[in-house]
Amino acid sequence: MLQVVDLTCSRGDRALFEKLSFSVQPGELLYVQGANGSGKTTLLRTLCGLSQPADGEVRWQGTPIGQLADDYRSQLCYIGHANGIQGDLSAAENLRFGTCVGGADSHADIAAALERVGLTKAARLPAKFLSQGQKRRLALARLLVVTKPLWILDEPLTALDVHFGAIMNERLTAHVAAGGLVVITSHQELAVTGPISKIRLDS
Amino acid sequence: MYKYASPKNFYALAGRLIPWLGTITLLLFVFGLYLGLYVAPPDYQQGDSYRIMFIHVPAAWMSMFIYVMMAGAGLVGLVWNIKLADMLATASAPIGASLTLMALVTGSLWGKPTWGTYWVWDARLTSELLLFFLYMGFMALQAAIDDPRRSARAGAVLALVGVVDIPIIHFSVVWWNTLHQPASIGSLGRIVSPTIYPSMLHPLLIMSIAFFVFYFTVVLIRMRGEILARERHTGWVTQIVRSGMETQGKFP
Amino acid sequence: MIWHSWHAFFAMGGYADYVWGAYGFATLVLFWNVVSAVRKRKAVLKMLRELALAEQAPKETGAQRYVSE
Amino acid sequence: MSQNLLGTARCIFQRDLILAARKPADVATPLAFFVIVSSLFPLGVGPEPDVLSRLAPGVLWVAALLATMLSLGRLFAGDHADGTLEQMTLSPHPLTPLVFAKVAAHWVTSGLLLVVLSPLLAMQLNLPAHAMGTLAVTLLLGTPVLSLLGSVGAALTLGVRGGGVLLSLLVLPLYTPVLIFGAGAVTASASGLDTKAYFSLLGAFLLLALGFAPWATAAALRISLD
Repeated sequence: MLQVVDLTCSRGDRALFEKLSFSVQPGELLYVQGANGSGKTTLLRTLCGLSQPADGEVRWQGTPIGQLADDYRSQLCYIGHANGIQGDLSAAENLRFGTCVGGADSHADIAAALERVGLTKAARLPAKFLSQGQKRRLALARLLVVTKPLWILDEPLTALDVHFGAIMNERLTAHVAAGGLVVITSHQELAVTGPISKIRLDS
Repeated sequence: MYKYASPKNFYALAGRLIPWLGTITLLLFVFGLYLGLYVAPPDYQQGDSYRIMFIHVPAAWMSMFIYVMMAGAGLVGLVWNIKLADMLATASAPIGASLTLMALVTGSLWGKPTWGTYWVWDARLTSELLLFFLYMGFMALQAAIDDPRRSARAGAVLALVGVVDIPIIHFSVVWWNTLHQPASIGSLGRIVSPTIYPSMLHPLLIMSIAFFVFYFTVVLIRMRGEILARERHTGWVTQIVRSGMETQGKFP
Repeated sequence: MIWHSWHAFFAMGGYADYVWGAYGFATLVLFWNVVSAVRKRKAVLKMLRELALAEQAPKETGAQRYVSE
Repeated sequence: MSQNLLGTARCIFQRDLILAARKPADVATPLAFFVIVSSLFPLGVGPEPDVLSRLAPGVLWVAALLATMLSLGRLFAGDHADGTLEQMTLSPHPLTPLVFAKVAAHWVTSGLLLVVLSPLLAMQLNLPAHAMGTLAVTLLLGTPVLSLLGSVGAALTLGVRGGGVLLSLLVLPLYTPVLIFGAGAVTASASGLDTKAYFSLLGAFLLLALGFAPWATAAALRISLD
């Protein structure tokens, strides 16, 4: 269970949100909403442990994530605004590197994952020749090879077309149904069935 | 003790301490200068030029002490996330840098009559010069980062790396210096040997204490500024600002 | 008593330029430290006061009020 | 079975080498700088062989210092911009050894190549033949220290305005011990003196940097990503 207690985050000297508390149970999706600049990305980065909160703490299974360190990160897959894709490596190389750093099985089925996101033909192409949508799909392909309970996704549907948007929604539904946890922001409408809780940051 | 760890209480406490520390500094300086310039006899070799020692040596000592303080405060800020420690590190840097510069300039002015030239790549001056560069780097890094917390933490890491490197730099420079300079050349360090006369030692000690208290006085003034800047969203700072007048501290 | 006259004192045994130069520079540095530290805090206070003023004032009249202060 | 730490570190090391191979210009530029700076000195101080051979150790070492510093920019900047660094920070493995893998790859594509190039430039500057071996060994021991210390500076200045100039201000003072003993060993060797003490000291610096720098760099990276 992911639990947030009295979390306060600020950027520079502007408080983004104060005393935020919520929890996400296994099998639950938390949809974080709010206007641009309301602190959605900062919240997600704080949940990952990338950013330090000004006050309050994030707990995983009851323990502050700062204490868990590596043990927490091994449960977590984060996909942020940046895709983590290096233009001079091929799509397959990028995915292999991503899974390797993410701590996935070294024999993970890269080819199958690339097929699921429709990049089989582009597998050997240097990633700089991929379109925005293709790059996003390549980043999301990590979710298929790295099996982790907690997904933290910042605008995963950006630049995806209808077809792959639907696939992504299906994948989210399946993950939640299997007892996974998802924290997500999205400008697009989510079509996930299952328990969704929502939180708005601008108020 | 813990009561004063909050910025608000520290601000008030510092405001009360500063006049006292300032007075003590002034008295120590007057007494030290009286002993050093008036009472102490001339050196049998260097004549009266050795009197530069009474400011050069304390400045050099303080320049190193302040860097260590900075690194220590940085470590405390980094590990326990204590804002006051961050502010102490940030406030110390300009003082340390200026005292390093003082040590360099006074050392150079002492070098002219002693060695016949303003600049010698003497071990002490060279490592002081490198220390000056380290201070510059610290201040430039902190100035280049806008977010106060990131700025403090980055500075702390740099100061820690620097503090590990300072003894190595110093030792390297000493070694390098003994290789390149014949040993006969007079080192500034010679004068601060165990055989120093009490009439010369006393002013040196008094001046050193004066510099020490001076540092604490100025660092408190600077920290008060830092506290106001970083705590500006808290109620008590808003109150100070609203009242338009300083009520917390009497020192300007 | 080691100095026979004020003149001898200021002459510093012929090293006047170096000794007084060093002490002069040291005084300058110490002075700068105090002045810049005090000024820094005053500048922060001034900035905060202006900030508070800008936030207090209604948006339309904010500029006018700033000027008249 | 998930990927172990060693496997992940190797992954990062190999990736950086592959990237360097695909963008040879990035690797070549600091090397070209090394060559050009060394070649400028004869033009500046005159072509007298005696003067040049006296200056050679210092010139070569200062040029190596500056060339390494130039190459530090690419150490983290690309990964920072494209988000790879975030992923590395969120890896289930501790960041310090992963950072070490990156620095090792950086050294292979900068310092090691300087070592290879150095005899050529030493000849150009009329360094005695028997000192060339010493030059190569000191560079072999010293350039890893430059990469390690440099990585701290590179991590601290990530995404900071004026990062390049700032980096040199942070890193160059820290480099001085390596410069003193690196160039000192070559000078000693050229005049037929024993160099054992220099080598032990450079070795000690290397061990110290190996123990301390990756940790500081990892801390600095976390701060820069905050």
